[in-house]
Parts: sequence; C-alpha cells; structure tokens
Amino acid sequence: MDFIAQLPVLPVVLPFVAAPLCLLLPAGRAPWVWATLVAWATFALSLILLEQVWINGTISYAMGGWSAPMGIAYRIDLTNGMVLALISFVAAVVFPYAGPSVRDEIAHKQTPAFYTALLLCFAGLIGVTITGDAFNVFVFLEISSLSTYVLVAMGAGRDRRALTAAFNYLVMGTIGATFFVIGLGLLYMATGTLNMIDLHERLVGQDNRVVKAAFAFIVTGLGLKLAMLPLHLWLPPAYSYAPSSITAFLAATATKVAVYIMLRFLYTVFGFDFPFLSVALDFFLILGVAGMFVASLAAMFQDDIKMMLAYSSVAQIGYMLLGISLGTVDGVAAGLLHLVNHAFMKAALFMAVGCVVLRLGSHQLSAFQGLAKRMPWTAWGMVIAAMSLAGIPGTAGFISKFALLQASFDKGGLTPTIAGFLIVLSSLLAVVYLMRVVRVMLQPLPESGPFTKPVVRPPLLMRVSLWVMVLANIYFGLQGGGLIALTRRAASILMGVDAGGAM
Amino acid sequence: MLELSDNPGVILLLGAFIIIALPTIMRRPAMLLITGFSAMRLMGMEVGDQTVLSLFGLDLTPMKFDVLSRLFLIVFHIAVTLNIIYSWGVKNATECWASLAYPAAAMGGVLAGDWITLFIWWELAALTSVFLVWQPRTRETYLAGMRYMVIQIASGVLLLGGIVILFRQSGALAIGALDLRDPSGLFNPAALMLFIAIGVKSAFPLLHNWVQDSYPKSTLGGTIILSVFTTKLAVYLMARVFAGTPELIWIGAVMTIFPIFFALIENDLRKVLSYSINNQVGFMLTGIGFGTAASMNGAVGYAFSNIIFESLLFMSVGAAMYRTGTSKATELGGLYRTMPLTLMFCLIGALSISAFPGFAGFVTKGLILDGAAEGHNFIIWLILLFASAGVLEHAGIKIPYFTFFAHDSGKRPKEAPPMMLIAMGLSAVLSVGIGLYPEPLFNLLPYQEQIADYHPYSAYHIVEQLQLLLFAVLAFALLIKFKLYPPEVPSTNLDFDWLYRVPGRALLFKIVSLIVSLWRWLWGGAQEVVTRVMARTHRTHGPEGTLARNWPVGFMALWTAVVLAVALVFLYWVA
Amino acid sequence: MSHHSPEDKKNIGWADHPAFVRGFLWFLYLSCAAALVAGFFWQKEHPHFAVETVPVFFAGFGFVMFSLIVLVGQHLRKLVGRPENYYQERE
Amino acid sequence: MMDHLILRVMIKLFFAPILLFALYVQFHGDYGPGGGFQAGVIFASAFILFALGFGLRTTQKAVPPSVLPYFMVTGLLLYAGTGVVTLFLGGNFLDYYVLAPNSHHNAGQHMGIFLVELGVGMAVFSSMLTIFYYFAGREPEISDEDW
Repeated sequence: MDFIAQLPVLPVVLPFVAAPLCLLLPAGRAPWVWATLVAWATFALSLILLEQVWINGTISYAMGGWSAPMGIAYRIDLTNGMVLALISFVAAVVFPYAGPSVRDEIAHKQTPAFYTALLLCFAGLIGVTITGDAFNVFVFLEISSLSTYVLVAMGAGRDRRALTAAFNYLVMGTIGATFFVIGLGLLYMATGTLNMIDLHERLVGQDNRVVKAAFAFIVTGLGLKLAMLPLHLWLPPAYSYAPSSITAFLAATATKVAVYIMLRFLYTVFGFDFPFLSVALDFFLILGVAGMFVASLAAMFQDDIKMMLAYSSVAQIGYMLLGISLGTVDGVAAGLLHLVNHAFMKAALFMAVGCVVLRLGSHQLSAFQGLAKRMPWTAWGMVIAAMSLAGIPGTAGFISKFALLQASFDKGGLTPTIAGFLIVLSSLLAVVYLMRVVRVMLQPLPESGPFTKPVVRPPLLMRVSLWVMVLANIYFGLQGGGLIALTRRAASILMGVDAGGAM
Repeated sequence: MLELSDNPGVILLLGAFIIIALPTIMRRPAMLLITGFSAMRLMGMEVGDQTVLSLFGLDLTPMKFDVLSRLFLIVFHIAVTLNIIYSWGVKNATECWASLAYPAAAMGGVLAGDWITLFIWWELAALTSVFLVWQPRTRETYLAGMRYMVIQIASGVLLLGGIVILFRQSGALAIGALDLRDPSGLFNPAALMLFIAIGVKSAFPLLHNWVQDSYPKSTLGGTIILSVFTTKLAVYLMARVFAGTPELIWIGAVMTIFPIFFALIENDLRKVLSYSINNQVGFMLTGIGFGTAASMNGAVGYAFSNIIFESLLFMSVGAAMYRTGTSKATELGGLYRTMPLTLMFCLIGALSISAFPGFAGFVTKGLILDGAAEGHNFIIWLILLFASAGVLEHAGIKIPYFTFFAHDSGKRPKEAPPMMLIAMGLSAVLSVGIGLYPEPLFNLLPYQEQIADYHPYSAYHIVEQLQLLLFAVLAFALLIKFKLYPPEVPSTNLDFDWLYRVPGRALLFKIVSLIVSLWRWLWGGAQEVVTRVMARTHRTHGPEGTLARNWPVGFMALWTAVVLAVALVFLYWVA
Repeated sequence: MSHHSPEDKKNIGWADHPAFVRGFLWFLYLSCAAALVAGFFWQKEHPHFAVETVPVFFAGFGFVMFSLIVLVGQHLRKLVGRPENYYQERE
Repeated sequence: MMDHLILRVMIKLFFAPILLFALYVQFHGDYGPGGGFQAGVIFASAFILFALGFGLRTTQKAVPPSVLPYFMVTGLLLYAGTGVVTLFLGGNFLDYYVLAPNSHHNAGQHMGIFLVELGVGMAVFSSMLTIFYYFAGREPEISDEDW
C-alpha cells in the first residue's frame, strides 16, 4: 500500500472503520480512549495531507476503480485541506476533553454508543469536506447530521429539553438535506453528472430555470445547515441542550463544514459564469448583516450562556457570509480566516462553559458569578476567548475581523463600506454581551443562591484542552501571517484566480 | 559641533532632577555647582558652533551658538546664579527644582536653532514656570497659575500653528529672520502667528496681564526668576526673527507708556515692578523694531543690563517683604533706618533703571533712542523720552521712596539676611560695573562695527540725560513739598485682565453651565432613548422575544419555504 | 512729622531730619541749575531733531512730563480703582 | 388473542416469502435493480410485521436486541473492511479489481460488490429493527417529573 497515494481516503476511512468497532468496546473509558486515539491519528493524517496539498497542489483520488466523472472521486485542494485540518484539530482537542465531561453527562452504558456516534459524526464531517462528488456530499452530510441528532438527544440525561431540540434539529436538518438533494437532482437532470468539476464544466452556459431552481434549492438547503439567519432557529436550542463536549465540537465544526460546502458550490460548482451569482451574493450580504445584528442582539439578553454563545455563533456565521458575499479573493479569504478563527474561539468558549457545567451543574449566567476566584484557569481562558470573539487586538478574532474590514473597504463602493462599518458596530454588540459575562465572572463569589458552595477545580485534562484552544487563539492572534497566507491562497485557488498549482 | 552635554538647558534640567534627590542642606550648593558647571561649558563654546540632527526626515538644529545666543546665555547664567544665592534659605524641593528647570528651558530655547526644538523648550518653560507661580500654594496663586498656564499654552499652540504653516510654506525649520508681511503688504499668516505667539510671551499691550497677574503672587525668589526668563526669551526671539519689523516699534512704544500710569497708582510694589517689566521690554522691542545696528545693539544690551537691575529691584523689595511680610506701599515706609544696605542696593537699582549716567541703564538705553533719532521718527523719540521720565517715576523713585522713606510705617525690621545682601551686592556691583566700564558688555553685542564708534559718555549725552532726570526728580520733590503727590491707597486696579477675570469668567461659567445643561439634556435624552431602544430590543430579541424564542418546528419549516420562495423569485425575475 | 511727640524724636531717622531734607533739596536745586547751564555749553554735534538744539529742552521736558504723569495719572484711580479684595470676591 | 387470527395467519403466510424476496433483492443488487439497502429494509419489514401480529416480546425472543449492534457492526465492517482490504492489496479504496486480479469475468468486481452489499444489508436490517424496537418498546407515557 502506497501510503501517500492512499492518503486522501485515510482520514475518512479511519474514523469510519473505528466507529463500529467502538460500539463493541466495553462501556467506560475504553470508547473514549479509542475515539481520542482515532482523532489524533486523523489529525496527523490531515496535517500530512494539507502539507501535500500545499506542496503538490490539488490532489484527486478515484474510488472503486472508476475515474473521476463516473465514479466517486475525492478532491483535496487548499480550501478543504485547511477545513479538514481544522476539523481534525478540533476533534483532537475536544475528544480528550470529552472524557471527564461525558462521564458526568452521559449514562455509563451509553458511552460506546456516544463515542460511536461522535466518530461517525466526525467521519461524516470529514467526508463532506474531502469529497469531490456532489452526491457523496449529501451522503456524508446525512451521516454526520444523523449522528449529530443522536448526540444532541443524549443531552437529555441532563436536560430533557435536549429531546425537543434534537427533534427540531432533525426535522430542520432533514428538510435542509432534502432541499439539497432536490437541488442535486435538478443539477443531475441538467447535466447528467455529479462530480463537482464535471458539473461545473457542463453547467457553463446553462442559464435555464432548472439550474436556477437547483441553485435556489441548494442554497436554501445549505443555508439551513449552516444556520443562515432566518433558518437558524434550530441552532440555539440544539447547542444549548447538547452535552458540553458535543456543543464545543459542533460549534467549531458542523456549521464550518456547511459554510465550506456553500463556498464550494458557489465558486467551484456554479462559479462566476453565472449571472445570478451576484444576486446570490447580495442575498448573502443582506442575510449576513441581518444575522450579525439580530443574533447579536438576541445574545445580549440571554441569561443562558450556552444560548448566548449559540446566538453569537449565528452572528459569526453572518460575518463569514459577509466575507463570502464580497466576491473578492480578499473577502473569501477573510471569510475563511474567520471560519478557522471562530472555530478556535467558540470551541474554547464552549469548553470553558463545559467546565462550569461540570462543576456547578448550570450554564446560567448566575453560575458564573465569581468564577475568576472559583475557577481561575477556566475563567481567564474564557476571558481570553471572549476577547478573541470580540476582536480585541492580539487575539485571533482581531486578525479575522480586521481582514474582513479590510476586504470590505478594499472592495470599494457604498454597500461594502457600510458593511465594514456594520462589522465594527456589531463587534461592539459582541463586546456588550461578552462584557456581561466577564463582569459577572470578576464579581465576588455569591453569598446566597444555589452557587455558594465551594467547588473542586475541573479535571486537568479539561483545563489543558481548554487552554490549548485558548493558546491557539493567542497564537493565531500574534502569528496570524501563515494562516492569512494559507487562506488567501486557498481563496484564490477556490475562485480560479490561481490554477491550484504548486507554489 | 556641540555635544548634548554642552547644552545648558540639558545640564540644568538634569541638575534640577538631581537636586530634588539631594538632602535639603545640599540643595543650594549643588545648584550653584551645577550652574557653575554649565557656565564653564558655556565658556568652551565658540561662536558658530552648532549641532545638526536629522530626525524623521527633518533637518533639525537643536543647538546653534552665535553672538546673540551667547549674550543671552551669559546673562541668564548670571541671573540664575544671583537667584540661587538670594534664595539660599529656600530649600523647598519644588521651588529649587523649578528655579533650575525653568531657566533650563529658557536657555534651551535660546540655543535652539530650529522651530521644533524651540517649541519643545518653549512649552517646557511654560510648564516648569507655573510651579513657581503655584509655589505659595494658596487658592489665589492656584487660580493665577491656571490663568498663567492657559495663556502660556495658548501661546505655545499659536507657535506650533505658525511653525506648521511656516513648514508648509518653505519646508524649512531653521529659525531665521521673517517678514511679517508679504511683498504685497498682506500679513504672512505663519509669521503673524509666530509674531503673536512670541508677542504673548513678551507681554504685548493687552496681552500683558499675565505678568502682573502671576509674577507678584509667586515667592520672593520665584518672582525674580520669573521676571527674567519668559519675557527675555521672547525679546531674544523677536531680535532673531522680527528685527526691523515696523509694527514692533509702535507696539514697543505703547508698551513703554501705558504701564507707567498703572504703576503710578499701584500699591503693591512687586506689581509695580511687574509693570516695569512691561515698560522695559517695550524699550527693547522698540529698539528691535527699528532694526538698525545701533538700536539692535541697544535692545539686546539693554536686555542684558535690565535683567541685572530689574532683579536687583525685585530683590530689594523682596528683602523688605521678607522682613515685613508685605510689599504694599501703604504698609511699608521708613525702612531706611534699619535696612540701610538694602536701601543702598535698591537705590543703585533705581538709578540704573532710570539710566543715570554711571549706571547700567545709561550705557545702552541711549542706543535705542539713537535708533529712533536715526530713523527721524520724532514721535517715537518723544514717547521714549517721556517713558524714560516715567521709568524714573515708578521704578526710580516710587520703589525706593515708598519702601524706605515716605511715611513711617513704624516697622523696624532687621537688615536683610547675608545671602540676600550678597546677591543684591553682586547685582549692584554688576550694575555699576556695566555703567562705568561697559566694554565687556559691548564686546558681546552683535554689531561690533557700530559699537566701536559709540561712546556713551559723551558730554552732551550726559548733560541731556541729567537734565531730563534731575528736573524730573525736581518735579517730584516739589510735588511732595506742595503735597501734590498722590498718597498711596490700598486698592486693586483694574487692568485689561478685568475683561477675562470678571465678565470673561462669568461668561465662561455661563457657557460651561450651558454646556453642562446641554450635555445633561443630550445625555439624559440619549439615556432615555437607549432605555427605550433596549426595552424594545428586549421585547423582540429577549429570551421570550420574537427573534429569540424557541419556535415550533412547523414555523421553522415555513421559514425555509419562505427563503426558498424568495430565492426562486430573485433568481427567476430579478437576476 | 510735626505732630510727633518727644518720644518719637529718637525715632526720627537721618532722612527725616529737616537738615538732611533741606540739604538734599539744595543739592538737587544746584545740580539742576548746573545741568541747565551745562546744556548751553554742550550741544549735540549732529542733531536729528530741531528741539535737540534747544539748550533747556530736556530739562523742561523732564519736569513737565514728570508732573504730567503724576498729576494726570492719579485720576486713573477713579476709573480703575477697586477694593483690594475685588477679585477674591469674584473668584 | 383470537381476534387477530386472520392477521396472524396471513403474517405467517407472508413471512417466509418476504425474507426470500429480501434475499433476492440482496443478491441481485450487483447487476439488477436492488441492493443491500433495500434488502435490509425488506428483511427488517418481515420482522416488523411479525412483531405487529405476535407482539414485541415474541419477536425479541427470536431476534434479541442485544445481538443487533453486533450485526450492525459486522455489516459496517464488512462494507468498510472490503475497502480497507483493497487498500492493503494495493488498489484504491473500494477498488474491487484487486480482489481477483487475474479473473476474466471481473470476479473481483462481483465479489467486492457482493461483500459490500451484504454489509450494507446487514447494517440496514439491524438498524431498522433497532429503531423499531426502540419505538415499540417505549414506555407508554412520560411522567411529569421527567419533563
């Protein structure tokens, strides 16, 4: 077996094969250790793959002995190579964190099922990212979505509202997937192919109603998956009631993958040859900006911190859409940069909240009072991640928000300039809702109420995982150059400015 | 090439910070040593030395030593030294610090060869000197200091504005002669701004009140230090930049006249001397305004000697105040009995400032009058003669007469302390020395060819001057004899500063209260708006609000359909 | 000083002594006279203004102007004079 | 019990043909309409029908819920394992050709698809049945405290 030649398929196959095996492991620590090892191995594979792509350019991999247009092909360029590395990095950090957290939240006998679902979700997300086949995207999207519904529902052990949240998520996710697959069907009808590159080539010049309808269905379906503004309603409850580690994992990966797929369809499958792309981009601009404000305002009033952060995620997706909607290399690069950085900050924030949930049993704002004294590592990690989310200089969030701003102003014209100012304004809203939490954390310990008793500090593993994420925020805030170069190149390859060759 | 360590500004400024760290007993000797060291470095400098520095693409000349700066640096050193000796008993850290730092700033300014450097020293001078005004630490001096600082900073702002415009005009930053007007006769805005900035510091008429407002309120030594530097730095700059500016002649002439009347009716003798500063600077500015070799020599030479005898007068009044606690004419008088030495020094100062032959004022003042005469400017010449009579009145007669003679106040204070006497003695020796043997001073003047032909002790000059002064004294004697000389009465005399201290102040407070109420209105309104907006936002975005509550799944599905419909409509009919 | 009682006599300093005052005044008169006379002997060689050639010009100017300053100037007090604590009351 | 007599008879009658049809769909999946997914569903539907007629307990005795995960895992591993085996045999993922490289009748292809479809069928069958067991075995009502 030629390791390098088989490399593109391994990150999918590994968790995919590992998932059923996990189900057979005895309940307890074993599934967790297994899942963690698999995540680490996958992370290593993704890094090697990213390096290969960076050096050699886009990699294609044909499956089942059928070459590209006919069979299923995997195709990895810098964009999905990067998203792949991001997902597996988040998994590699969150899976170890999940151990102590899950022990508290999930029934002991359910652990094999939990980690199986987690690995399947992970494998699905990686599959969505890695594949170059449009229908394969749907299949993997469903694999990850179905396991996600299960994982969210497993939060019922702590809060029964997780069941309704999971159910709503299931219905909405299925609607989204259905729309997506209807769109694919229409595309297949128009072109007779499902391979993305092939689709693009055959779609050129086809400006008919079928293609338009396909586009509308795909955009709506994916919009649901990535929680674009009016279609975001499933996200806050799902994130709030899911187990802590699942929230951290999903917030950092699921919507990001959906954003990636949206990018892929916009720029690779449809591309600039379509006159309606600009309409779609305006659509995203409006919805992105609306998302930034509606969700930020909603976050301002939430007393449930997980809910607040979930709304904040919706707002952050607005930023990414805004970047994408600019339609320039700078804009897309900024959107990608924010995608990566937002994964770091949200994962860190939700992990911090998970520590609090573990020790205080609540993610209400009142549980955070005096946290800086009670759990200093968690609290300060959270403060730094919050600073990153608000876009304070020196953190990753600043870099990507700055890149977004720059892209908006560089685009020129009235609308992008206004959008640029709106980014600043909405960042101020982020400061407001994050300040609420930070202020409460810095207050003295509560003297009455349910959160007066002293607590043990969170397990070392959870704190270490949290701080790995926090340090990622700081590192990419201070040394963002490499990541910026990566996203810029990825964006230019994606948009066809660069042919995707080796540098 | 001058080193940074040659700059007396730097030496004294560093010294100022060193001495506050020293034990109090060592402060004054250390100050003397530092000034001595600085003076020694000054000796080593050659005319024409300069330091050139390129910073941020600007060519700066932080130090430029020429004939003019040499003269001012020498006399500034003398003034600092005299004050250190005079205030020997004052060990207070702030005052010691300020009485080195403030002269340091002025000296740095004198040595500056470009506008940027000057601006820095200029502002530093303002900031360090205000501590001397504040030093008595009363509410009155606090307010006076604030007024003083506002005016000084305003002048700095004007200076900076002028510098910026000048730089935009010419691209050069070197300090050199400027024409106030363009060839077309219009004012050059840069030059005008610089002119007014320097004018504020030289206390132009109507811009002069800060001198009388703040100087007399300082400590004894503080007043002396203050009286020397700011105005003389301004004179130096006028000589550098605006020599031969006709406007300056008239401004100077007015400056020589109006303080005479205010000094006449002023009861506080230190305030009288503050008016005298205005009057004296007026002479110098007039000389600079003529811009001829003679008048320029006269102006800067007069500045040199004036610093010494003006200080001497301040010192003697200060000594009286030190012993009696007051400087008011109505509360002094008859002190000649117990303070004969102070009286003697005071008289020497008075004779010097009145320009009696044989004293310092005489040898240089004539040059300024010659400038007017050479220009055939009869009116100015008469004004200057008139002002000379006025100087005699308020500085030459009023100061010693009301301090030491007049009606007997009954106070029998001790003679001034020895260090004060030494300082006064040194000043007196210098005043007489310059008067009798002016050549060393003449050698420092900028126009050597002219001064070589000048002989102050020509017979007619002596006769003229004696006629003027002796008959003025005669008039005084007769006025006293026939009880026509107005008695001193305790009063506050309104001057131009009334405008900003009473109606201006009231207006300011009115405006401030208006702004405050406007702000309250705006802020209150804004708060109300914010509260209302927040309430409304909470209604829509709060946990139970339309945009944030948990919707039933059917509703979400409906939304999906709506989005799809909108997308289709857009794609079909808009795109 | 005429109303001083005998005890005050010893407080009368040298400058208040009538003999000194008289002597000083006579010295002044004589100096003035001498200067006046000298004015006729030493004239400026190159006068700029006609008045400089008048021998008693400077004496007269000095006398008149000094008197003028004192006699006119004191009326300024009526215009600008205020109680001593004028500003303190307003600040 | 007697009132479902006709139903039960019919179920008994149909049970075996349904299983047979499922196997037919399963084994013809590689070159005719059908395949593992459909076959698994049909196979499961037979048991579901049985459970409808004879009760959950009886069915669970026949096919215990505890074996279903193993079925599921085996099915998935069969599917994924085939791909992995092709990897180790030097081909690409799911490159069945390498299973029987010298065959003239594309035996490798046949074998590969057969194995994969079998895995899919097993997995789908067990998943369907598991889901049915969960729904059918639910407690009738959720008490107020649970909400």
